[in-house]
Amino acid sequence: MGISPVLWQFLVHWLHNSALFPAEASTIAPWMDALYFFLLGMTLTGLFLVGVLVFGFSIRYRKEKNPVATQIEGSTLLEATWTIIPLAIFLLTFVWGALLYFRIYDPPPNAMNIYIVGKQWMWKAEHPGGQHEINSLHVPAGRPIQLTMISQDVFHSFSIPDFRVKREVIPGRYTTVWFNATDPGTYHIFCTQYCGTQHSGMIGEVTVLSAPDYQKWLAQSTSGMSLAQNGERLFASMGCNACHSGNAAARGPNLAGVYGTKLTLTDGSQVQVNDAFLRDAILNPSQHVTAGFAPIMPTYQGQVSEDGLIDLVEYIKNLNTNYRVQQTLMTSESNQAAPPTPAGGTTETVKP
Amino acid sequence: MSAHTIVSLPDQSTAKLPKVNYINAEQGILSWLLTGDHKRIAMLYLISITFFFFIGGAFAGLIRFELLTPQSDLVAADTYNKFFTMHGIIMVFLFLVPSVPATIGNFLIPIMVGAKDLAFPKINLLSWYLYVAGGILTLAALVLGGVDTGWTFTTPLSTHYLNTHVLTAATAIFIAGFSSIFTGLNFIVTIHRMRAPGMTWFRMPLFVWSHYAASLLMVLGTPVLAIAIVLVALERIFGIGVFDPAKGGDPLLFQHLFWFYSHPAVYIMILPGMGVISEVISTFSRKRVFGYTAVAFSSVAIALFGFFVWAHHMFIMGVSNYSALVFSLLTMLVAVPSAIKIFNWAFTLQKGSITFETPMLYAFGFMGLFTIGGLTGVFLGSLGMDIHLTETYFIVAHFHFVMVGGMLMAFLAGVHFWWPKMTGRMYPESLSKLAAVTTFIGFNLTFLPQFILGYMGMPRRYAAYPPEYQVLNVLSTAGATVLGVGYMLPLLYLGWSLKYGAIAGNNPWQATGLEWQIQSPPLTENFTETPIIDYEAYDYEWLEKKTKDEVTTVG
Amino acid sequence: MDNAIVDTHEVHEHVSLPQHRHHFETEEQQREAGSFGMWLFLLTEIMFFGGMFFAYLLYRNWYYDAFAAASNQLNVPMGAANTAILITSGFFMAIGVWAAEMRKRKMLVWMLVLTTVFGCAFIGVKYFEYKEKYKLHHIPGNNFSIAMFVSPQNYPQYPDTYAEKPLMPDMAQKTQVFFFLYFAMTGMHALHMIIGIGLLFWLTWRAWRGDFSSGYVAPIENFGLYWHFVDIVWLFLFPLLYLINRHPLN
Amino acid sequence: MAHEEIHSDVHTDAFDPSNVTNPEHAQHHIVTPMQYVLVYVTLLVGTAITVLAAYHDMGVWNPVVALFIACFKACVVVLFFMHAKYQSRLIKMTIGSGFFLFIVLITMTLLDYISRSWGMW
Repeated sequence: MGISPVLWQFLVHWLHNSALFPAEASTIAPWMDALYFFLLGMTLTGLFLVGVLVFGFSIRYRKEKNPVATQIEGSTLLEATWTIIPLAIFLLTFVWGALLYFRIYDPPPNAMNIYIVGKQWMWKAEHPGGQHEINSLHVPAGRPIQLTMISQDVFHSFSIPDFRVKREVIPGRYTTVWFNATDPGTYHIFCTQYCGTQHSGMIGEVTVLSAPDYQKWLAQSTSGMSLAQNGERLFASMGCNACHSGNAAARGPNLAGVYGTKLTLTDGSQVQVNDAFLRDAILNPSQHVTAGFAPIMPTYQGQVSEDGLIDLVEYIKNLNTNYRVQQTLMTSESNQAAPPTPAGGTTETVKP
Repeated sequence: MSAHTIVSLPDQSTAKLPKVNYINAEQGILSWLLTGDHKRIAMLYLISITFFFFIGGAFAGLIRFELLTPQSDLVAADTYNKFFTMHGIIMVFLFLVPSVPATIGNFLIPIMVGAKDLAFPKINLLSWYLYVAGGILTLAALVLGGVDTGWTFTTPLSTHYLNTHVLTAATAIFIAGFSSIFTGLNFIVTIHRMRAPGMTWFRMPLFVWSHYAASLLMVLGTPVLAIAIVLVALERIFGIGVFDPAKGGDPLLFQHLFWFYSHPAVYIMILPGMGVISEVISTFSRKRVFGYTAVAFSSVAIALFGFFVWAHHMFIMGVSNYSALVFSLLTMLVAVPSAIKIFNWAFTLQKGSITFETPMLYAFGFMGLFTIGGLTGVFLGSLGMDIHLTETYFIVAHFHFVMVGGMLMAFLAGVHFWWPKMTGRMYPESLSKLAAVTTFIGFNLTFLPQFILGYMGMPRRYAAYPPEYQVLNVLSTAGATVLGVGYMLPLLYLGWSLKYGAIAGNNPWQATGLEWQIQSPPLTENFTETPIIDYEAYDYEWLEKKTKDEVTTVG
Repeated sequence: MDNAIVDTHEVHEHVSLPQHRHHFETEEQQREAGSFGMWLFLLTEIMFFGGMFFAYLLYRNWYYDAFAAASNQLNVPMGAANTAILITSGFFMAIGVWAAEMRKRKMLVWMLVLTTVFGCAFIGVKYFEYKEKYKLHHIPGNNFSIAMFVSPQNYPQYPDTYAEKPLMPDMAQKTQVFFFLYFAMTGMHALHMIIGIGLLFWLTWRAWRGDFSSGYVAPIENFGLYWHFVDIVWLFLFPLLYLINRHPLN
Repeated sequence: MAHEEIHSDVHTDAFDPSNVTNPEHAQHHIVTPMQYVLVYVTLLVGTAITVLAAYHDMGVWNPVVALFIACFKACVVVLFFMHAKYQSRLIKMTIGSGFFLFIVLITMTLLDYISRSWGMW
């Protein structure tokens, strides 16, 4: 053979390292693939049908065989057939796709929450325990993980193809996606929404660890302060506790245990207190005034970074009593006074 | 007449081009630049569109060469971003949107309805000048240093984060948009008001029907793009914040306005192509199009439903889940008329008397590729599947299957089919068949691997990519090379045929359309006397009788 | 901008030519084609303004307080006067079309002149409104100031604003969105007016020359359609921008 | 000249199949100045009512009333000043389709914005 062994080795190596199908590394992946193969089957069937018709007729009725054409007006029956059958298949696809969509975008209530901040051109992951990562994400296998994501500048899109999940990361708004990784390993993270010059450099790796490895990793990479503790410090340094003190005479509403409840606003509307509401209420307070309170809160637009907002949200989320808020008010050196959080760094919402 | 072909050319030793026709009716460059004749304007368009097609194609080539290796080593990332932006802007706004309507449509719509010209010849000329102005501005943006917004101008990236020539490109698109509005407006008025006596709606060729539907989209959709672009420009200049979340705006509003045009825009691009396919398939199978009314109404249905589905471009971008549901459902509905068309074309072949000239080969190519392109669109319209596939190479491949595999094939089918009418001369048959086959092979080699890449998750608009995607990218680049050759060939031999092609005569294909009953190339006013239409479209028995009558009269 | 080209040619098409263009079978066909074309063009205009109307609708619902406060800063007497002026201008235009149909040359010229005068008056009033906004730093951009909405009590010379409740700064910031839409919408409208006035000068000259006194009315008719359409846009802009939440008069 | 007959005031049916070159045409109709004056007065009165209504607190009805009056005025202008009342069905459909699509743009987009606040599900 004329192929040089070096070239041959190169070719083999090259082909060996190429892929034709993504790994199925999350619980959702098989479901996505099932729909994919169904649709693939539909496409191939359609193509086959059209191919058979075109080639069949072309051979059967080519001019040599059939010199004179027979004029046919049409057929209502046939028209109805190829209107109704494709419509039925497409509607089936619609239902199937919709079910999958809500499976992917409706996180289970016990999911462990990790925050993602996208900015040109990197991903920052913030674990509740205070572990920060850039362009990488460590998650435990076999446990639903919810990502709460926001962008600091332009549209990004957080995509993990091997998990078959993706969601746009939007400036000014939290979006969420969830997955349950099955196999330990590393997988690609891509930014799939064009976001400027280094768009193709906005990539990272998600590392799926087994539960014990994950605990080890958590312990190794902690920065000492959990998100909630950071939030507490921010809360104090910006003077939030002056109004949101939880006292009966306080000028701001009591924040302890507010997360997850339904609030009535001054305009009479009822809202669910979630991450997005808390963030908005900090930035645009006048649109989120709790009934019975005066609209006196200033806006913090431009004063807190998205990371800071995440800290605050995480803090308020986990605020069960006002004891510490009031403690902080009395002791000026709040951060020293903060006792360490419970071991493991996980918060109440993420208990499996 | 041979058994393999329906081509019947006049005796080449005696045949001559008609002494007077629209090409030589007036002389001099000014007579072209100031013409009101729809056929001359069509030729002006054809030349300028071809020019921009090859510029856009050159960028496609550069993109593919950059993607030959996983690193961004041919060009830096910012240059690559400018490449794909230029490729997108030029191909979408300066090639695909005007491709068939402004060239073939411009040439044929008045003739097909039996009119002397479009209703507003000067507006038609104006629309060409606007197109050229838009083209020049695009080139200016390119020469001055390029734009890197992507053709979608996503806010707030395009408004606050890029320092390239966004405004120049935006102005170019704004102006080119008006060019397209005027073409559409002219077509609608012509089709409504200028039909010859007896040319009822259901005697019109399907080519006219599909152009009518596309024109509606042009007239109604394009202004919304215009306002979206104006708002982007204002936001960029004054920084007021309609699309800036920091100031209370909603970046998604831009997406809504942009896709309100840009989704119907893909129907603007494909519908005229479908019109071409109807004509070609009917002619080369000597048969009336199966289910004429169904095909006609499916064009209108596509135009109508086309306006209700735009948010399927934003399923993962933060639209509410409820509206995602509604738009996904409507998207499924819009897929049906396309399926109807495909099956009707296939059944047109049944019991026909089929020959395989070049336009027919392109039409077959269209049917195959459009079937794939259309059905992969269902993947993307299906909510859950869209999550994984959108913004990857899958969507790139889908779009190119519809637009390049569909529209460009149809465009080439049309150009070959009506070339004898436009120029009076035939193109070389065997070379053109070679080109058709080359294009088909090159196309599949280029874009089929991209489906696989897309499912593996390779994101679009990446200058560099992980090495495991390289094999498929190399295949794709190889295919692009073949495709490039396939597109260069027609440029060469069609140019050649202008001087050396066989004289075509009035009706080389023995087709029934009104345009084939007049001389080639036609007179400036198309008809010597106003035609009275007393037959249906695609009535081959009528044609046979007419030919027989002529022979008897002459004999 | 392009609209200038657009409109010029739309009318130009039917005007600069001898009455009957060779490619139309009959004059009637030509006339109806022309007016149908004009209507289709107005259709695109509806969609063009439609985008901005939607933006208005959305942000008005999101930031109602800011929109109400900012809207109250606009000058209702001037706006109302402008509405009347524009209606009057449109009325003269309509009479002008009638005069052309009746082949009354002198009357047509007078009507066109009156249409122009009232059109210019509209632009003049608009100029004073814009000037006031400039003085108060209400033009969006770097010089934009929310002072008037955060502390209206400092502005006793503006009674409508003075009576307002002060806005929180975060909401007051959103008045910029209102003023942007105000300037974008009225500006786009004024641009259409200016183009129309330019065309009016030209049409008046041609009418004076006698071009439209022999039964050839298509240019006047089609321009009339355009002019009335611009009126209609204002008929919506006025209540939407000026009258969001006026307080009852005491 | 031959075209002069066209301007007669005779009403005929908008659809005339015998007119082969242009079956969709409508007889040209001239609106009298008296009608214009009536329309003009109506429009001025409408403007006055809009302004007055704005100064009365009607709660949610304020914008509704304002828009209703604006729509009414716009209809009057379209029908009489723009002669749409006397135009062919084609022109009427054209006008209708413009507003239809405008409504489509607004409702379908609002569908997204309104339902966003309905929560995740």
